[in-house]
Amino acid sequence: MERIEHFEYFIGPQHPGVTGNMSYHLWARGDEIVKIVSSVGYLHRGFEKLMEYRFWIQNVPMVPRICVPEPDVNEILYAMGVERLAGLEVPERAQYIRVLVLELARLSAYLFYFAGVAGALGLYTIPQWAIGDRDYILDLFEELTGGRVYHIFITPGGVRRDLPPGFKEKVRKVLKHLKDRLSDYDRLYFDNALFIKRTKGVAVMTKEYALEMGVTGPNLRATGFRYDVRRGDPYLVYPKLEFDIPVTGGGDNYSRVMQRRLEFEESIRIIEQVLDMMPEGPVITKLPNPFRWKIEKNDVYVRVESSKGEFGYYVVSDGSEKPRRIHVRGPSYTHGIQVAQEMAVGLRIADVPVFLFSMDVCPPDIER
Amino acid sequence: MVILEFFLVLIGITALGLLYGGIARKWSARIQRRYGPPFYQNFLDVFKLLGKKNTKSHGVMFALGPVIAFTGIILSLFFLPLGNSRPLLSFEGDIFVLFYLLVIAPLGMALGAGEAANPNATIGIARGLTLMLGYELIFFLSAIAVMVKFNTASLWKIVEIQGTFPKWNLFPFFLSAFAGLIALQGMMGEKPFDLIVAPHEIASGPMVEYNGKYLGLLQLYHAIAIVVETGLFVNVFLGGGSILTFILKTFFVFMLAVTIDNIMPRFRIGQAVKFYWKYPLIISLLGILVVFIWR
Amino acid sequence: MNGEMEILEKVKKAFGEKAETAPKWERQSEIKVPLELLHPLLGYLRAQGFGHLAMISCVDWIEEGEFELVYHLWSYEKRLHLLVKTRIDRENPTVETIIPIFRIAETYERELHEMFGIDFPGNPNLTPLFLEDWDGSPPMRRDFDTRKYVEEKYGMIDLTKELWKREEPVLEGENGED
Amino acid sequence: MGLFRWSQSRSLWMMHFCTGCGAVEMPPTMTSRYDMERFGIIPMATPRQADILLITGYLTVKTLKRVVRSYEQMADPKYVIGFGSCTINGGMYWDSYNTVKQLDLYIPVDLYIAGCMPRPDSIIDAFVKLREMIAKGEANGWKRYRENLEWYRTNQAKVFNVEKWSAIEP
Amino acid sequence: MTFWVIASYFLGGIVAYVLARPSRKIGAFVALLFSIYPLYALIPALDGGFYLRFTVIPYYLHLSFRLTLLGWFFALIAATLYSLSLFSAYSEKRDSFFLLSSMFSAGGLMGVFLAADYLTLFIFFEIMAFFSAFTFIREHRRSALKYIIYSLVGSYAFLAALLVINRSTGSLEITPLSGFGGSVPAVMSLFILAFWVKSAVMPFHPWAPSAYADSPHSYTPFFSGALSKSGVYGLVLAFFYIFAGFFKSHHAFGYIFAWIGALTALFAGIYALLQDDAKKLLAYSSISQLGYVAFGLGLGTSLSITGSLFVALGHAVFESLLFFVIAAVYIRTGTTMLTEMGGLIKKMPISFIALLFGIIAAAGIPPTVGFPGKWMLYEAVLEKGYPLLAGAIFAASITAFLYCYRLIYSIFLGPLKKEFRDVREAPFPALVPLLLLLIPLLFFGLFPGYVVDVTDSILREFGYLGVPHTPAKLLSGLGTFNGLAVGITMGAAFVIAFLVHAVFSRSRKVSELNNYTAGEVAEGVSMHYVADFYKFIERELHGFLKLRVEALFNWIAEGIGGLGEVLRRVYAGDIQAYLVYLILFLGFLFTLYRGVLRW
Repeated sequence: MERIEHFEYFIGPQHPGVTGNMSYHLWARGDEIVKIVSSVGYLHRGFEKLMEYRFWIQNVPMVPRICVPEPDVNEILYAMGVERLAGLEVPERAQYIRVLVLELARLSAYLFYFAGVAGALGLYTIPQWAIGDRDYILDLFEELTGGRVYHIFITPGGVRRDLPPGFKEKVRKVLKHLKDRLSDYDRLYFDNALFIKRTKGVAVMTKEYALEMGVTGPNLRATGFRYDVRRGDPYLVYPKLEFDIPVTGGGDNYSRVMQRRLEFEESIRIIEQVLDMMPEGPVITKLPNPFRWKIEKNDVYVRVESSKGEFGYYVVSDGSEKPRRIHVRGPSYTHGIQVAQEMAVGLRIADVPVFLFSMDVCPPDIER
Repeated sequence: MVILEFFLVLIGITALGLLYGGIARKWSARIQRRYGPPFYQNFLDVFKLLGKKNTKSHGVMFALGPVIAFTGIILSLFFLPLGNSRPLLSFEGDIFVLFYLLVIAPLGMALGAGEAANPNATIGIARGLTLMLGYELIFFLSAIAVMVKFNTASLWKIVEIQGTFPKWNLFPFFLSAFAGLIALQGMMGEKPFDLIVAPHEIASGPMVEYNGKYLGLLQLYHAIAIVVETGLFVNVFLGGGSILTFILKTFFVFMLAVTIDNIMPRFRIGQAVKFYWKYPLIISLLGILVVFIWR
Repeated sequence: MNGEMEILEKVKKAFGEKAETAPKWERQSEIKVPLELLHPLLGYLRAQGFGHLAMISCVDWIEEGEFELVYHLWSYEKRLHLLVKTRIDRENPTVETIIPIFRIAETYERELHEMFGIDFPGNPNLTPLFLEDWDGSPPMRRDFDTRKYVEEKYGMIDLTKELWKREEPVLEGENGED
Repeated sequence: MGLFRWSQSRSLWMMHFCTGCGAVEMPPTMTSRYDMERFGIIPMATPRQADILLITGYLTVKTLKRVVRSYEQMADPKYVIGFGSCTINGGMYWDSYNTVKQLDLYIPVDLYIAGCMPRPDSIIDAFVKLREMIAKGEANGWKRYRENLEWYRTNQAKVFNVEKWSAIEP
Repeated sequence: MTFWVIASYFLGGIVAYVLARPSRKIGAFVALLFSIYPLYALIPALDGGFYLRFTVIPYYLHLSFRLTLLGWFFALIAATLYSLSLFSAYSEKRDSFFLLSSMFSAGGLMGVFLAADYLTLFIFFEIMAFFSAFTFIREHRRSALKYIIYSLVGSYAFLAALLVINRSTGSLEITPLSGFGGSVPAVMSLFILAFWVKSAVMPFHPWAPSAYADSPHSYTPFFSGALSKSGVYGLVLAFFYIFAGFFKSHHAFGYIFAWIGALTALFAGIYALLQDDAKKLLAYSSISQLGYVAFGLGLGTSLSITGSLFVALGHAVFESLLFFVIAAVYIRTGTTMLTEMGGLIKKMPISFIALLFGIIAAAGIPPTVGFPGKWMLYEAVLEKGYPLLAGAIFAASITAFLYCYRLIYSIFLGPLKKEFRDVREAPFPALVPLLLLLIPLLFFGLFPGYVVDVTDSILREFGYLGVPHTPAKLLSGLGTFNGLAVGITMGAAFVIAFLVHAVFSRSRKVSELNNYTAGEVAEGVSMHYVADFYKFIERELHGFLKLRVEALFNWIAEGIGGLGEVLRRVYAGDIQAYLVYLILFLGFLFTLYRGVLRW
């Protein structure tokens, strides 16, 4: 008579507990997880194959569709990759605007993150507030680039258009609003005794394990390792800006959330500096005729600090007018599959969604 | 005549429950800086669910589950005094009967959801029953303090003894009332004790396989359950006064619970039970101690 | 730049002529190495502090009939990125797995196995990662024509042809006005 | 039966299934700024309780299999809304080997919304349009699905590379 | 006539033993016939009453029996349960040795209930204990020995109390002792110990879970339902008849015993939650029910005694019903482990309905027999004004909901296991006890008054005034409980709910695979949540669960084992050593004789 040792259940593609369209097959005994297998591929559109069939400039509208919560990271990566290979020079003002767009995208991604974790914990007021505040940033994007989520604003050679008049004051007003809202978030969310009791000491990740498993970005800093691509492998004008890299160091769900909370303030500081230091000048360099624009055979790996971790493009050109190969490295590539499969074992059933949301696993940038 | 009066009470309480649900959704929408649905939204939801076609069922017990749940909650309506109107079936010791009747409904739903053979449903039920180990005990201890003081176990007599405003049980038995309020939060399944139907963890728990008409029945059960549970608390601690004041009092107690529901995340089930055995237990025991010293 | 040169010298000294090293971009340089030297080089670099394996890319040079595997290594201390490149035959590509050196490589190799058909003996979990019951050849190879595959599987969409008779008009007509 | 149809149009429960990239516009539609709950639409965790299935953008073969399974677990009457051009003719991924080009071949779609990721206000406009269609009794995609089930099954089997495919009972 | 009430069991046992050799079915059938006669004889015996003096060995051994009301009450329960268990044994095709030992144990039990003097009581107490152990000594030696050792300790204490009483009152008759010598508490506790162990109340319960779990499945209902009642019978006799004077005057003793009963109910309930074996779960649940009985006896008011007798009757009805269902399931599936079953509702609907009513009664929900007893206990504890006791009892009854649901879910609900694809409903003889027990379960729930008639006359015998009642209503000091009214209203409410359910569209049965698995396929996925059902409670109570009273007894057992080791070395077996010891011993006696007499 075969004894039933455990039961299986799914946090599948159709489940509020998963951060996008991914599925986890879990074996549990009582309320403790015994084994977990993640399965991806629900959003695989084969970007890299499609990009090989398109000209260099045709890929620009294609690229932001890779990662939905933070599309600008892909735009800047593709632009930097092509600029390095083609040897284009980007004007100073365009670089400042790019940093402005990137940091605004990071703020909206972090607000999305706070909404996700709070939703998994059951505090439904915070998702309403956070996504409501995120909409202010989307309005700014809409005014600057014409699109709420997919901006297609950063193109190789610079930025599509200059800041509309009065845009800087609008950004400052939104930043001031976000800073005031932070105190409300602290009282209701970050200092909520129940939030701390539910997340402290859950799914603890050590620094060595994170480094070995290729965990990057806020999740790595949450384990106490002070490293940020904007300082480690600087790009655009980040060396000129002064901002520090906060580290919480607990390695558990709580410190991952607080890590993003501290970086939220850092990004606001960066944007304020960018707005003040932005020089005048052109915003884009002339691109050759796209149909005959050939880039000689070369390859480069560019990386950027996205809200989820280190996002990298490996662009290879073979002298034709179409890229030979573009390999996209999303940060959740390691977080969502191997790290989740090893870290989630031993967790309670109630903590698995909270852990997934706190790791900010974004399925589209795993499978592209 | 009694049958007619009972049907009136049944329909009235169901409408009241659905109304409370609608207003609660509007109230929490306001807290979340948005407008929220019209107050009669719950009525529409129930009508839509009852109008659904080819509802899928997993067997006889699955179909009977919501029916038993509905029976249990109608039964407890018999014993609940509404304001100063004497309940249809009131006799000595009916608080104990009421406590046991309040268990029939979750048991019926649990049996039905068990037949659905879905682990999500069963984890929800195991959590619900464990939580019951927490809040039922606290509510009983806080009610027993009142019962021992007035040396009666009839809900109706307790309501009569209290009379109008200044003589509510809330003031002499403040500690027991406070513990009862925390227990009420768990009994109604409001956050932070919203573990039974945690959508992110177990995909809406026991209701995972219920659709169409069964879900409509469960919504009706939930609506009446709100009024019955808050009514029980109101009768024991805030008794007396006309039906209108009874409605206002239950509405206020429910709104208090909904407000707390909006600002708290969920407990883990282990933490919830341990919480119940720590602070509320001590508070209710102190409440009983007060009764002894004061007698 | 000096950190970079010093590392490249070390590699040159350790692995001799077969490893051609060349600085490429700021904080990024390239090491080409034949297949048999790959594992010792990766082990050596790991010891030197290149702990972060960003990813393993594969470029399909169909004209030369070869796959080019690129191992991206990054060192947090030296702030230097290395592209370790090696060439493998395109017909039956097999590369020994590097899980003993970098445990995270299991997912990367799984993807390469599915997308390019490269076999990694020693990798315990080469199950399909993105595609489910896939019948075509590995999709990312240059010789796989995605447009022909789409034509044959989904049928190019020709909206003019009425697919099947519908009772009520779908888009145009009275309820499609606004 | 008018009461039921009126209540069906006023209280629609949406299945929580973000199938494509459009799903990032769902949170703003649900939350305080656009607040679709004003129309009685709340996200529900399981297909059993849901009435609307939103196909938000492109649909890979692997997700299509789950979508059809969830669609068949929903109780009638059920409605499907397709977001963007990806559900009509494959949109930007017209030549991708892994995405489905025309959604209508596999599950009946009642309503399409234009926009490569439609904005929240156009989503809400679609919900209002769906309300009118339900009130008028036109949104009967589920009847079409039940009547020519065989036709849908053969299309699905073709995409999943099997000769005979049934969603739930193997 | 009354002689045959007891003798028919022993005679039946021998005849069944002989007949069962060739074919077990005939043996079981004959045993069944012999067990029905006492049932038939007992019912009208109430008015006649009888006194019988029966000499086995002239001048030395006289057995005397007398029919008291209390004895009749428990004897009737035991007889019905035993004949029902033989029905189930018939379909389990038990062997001859089992039939003999179970018939003898039933006979012993009858003797205990009808005994007139202490000696008969003691002798039949021993017969019952030994033969009930013999029913399962061959398969499970360890638990049987454990059971025998515990009951032996009890019976020797009882023997000591017997001798002391005999020495002081000169006669062996069971009569109330008035104005007894100084050491009443000592004698009383010795006297009670035997019955305390038998009724498996907390400190002396460790034998019960293993004994109930390992005894043959058809015998356990009788074992737990009726044999434990002998303990209750003894306690009632001791508290309210023999040592009535002492008990009435010393309230503290009753209060402590009430607390012991309440804590037994609570802790046994918590242990019951965490068991993986259905039999062990039900064993702890029956200990918990007996905790209620002990609690009622401890309180000592007439209402609480009636309540505890009612709970004793209820326990006999629904606990044995639950054990019978487990026996029926065992016949078909061959296992009683909760983690090896699932989804049997589809194959064994009648057993499911029986178990459903059983757990409703076990949880004490109104229309069933479980509730009136509990109601009376609550009323009694409220009259006496002990809120904490009421809280403990209520907590115990909440644990009943938890382990009842775990029982019915793990066996009957959830997905059907592959092995049980072709399981049929249990055979008819195994179903008879289920259906027959449903009748009292509902009847006494709706009309508790009939039971209270009997218990009132018992109480009047002990000098307590009974509980005023009518057939349907119970009137406690504070108010009335109308069983019938609650039953009718529940029926009406069910009709209303069913109408609401039936009015709307028909539902379609769906295969087990058509289940919510977040879009994945449910084929070949084990979806039965049954292992470690209440792990979160276990985790919270971990510290508390460690201190088990069994550890204390095991420690004592080791101590005795060590002592035995020393003795073994002393009796090394060579003659010279014995001589030396003999001389030493005589010397010791001599000095004792000389020394003691002087002072």
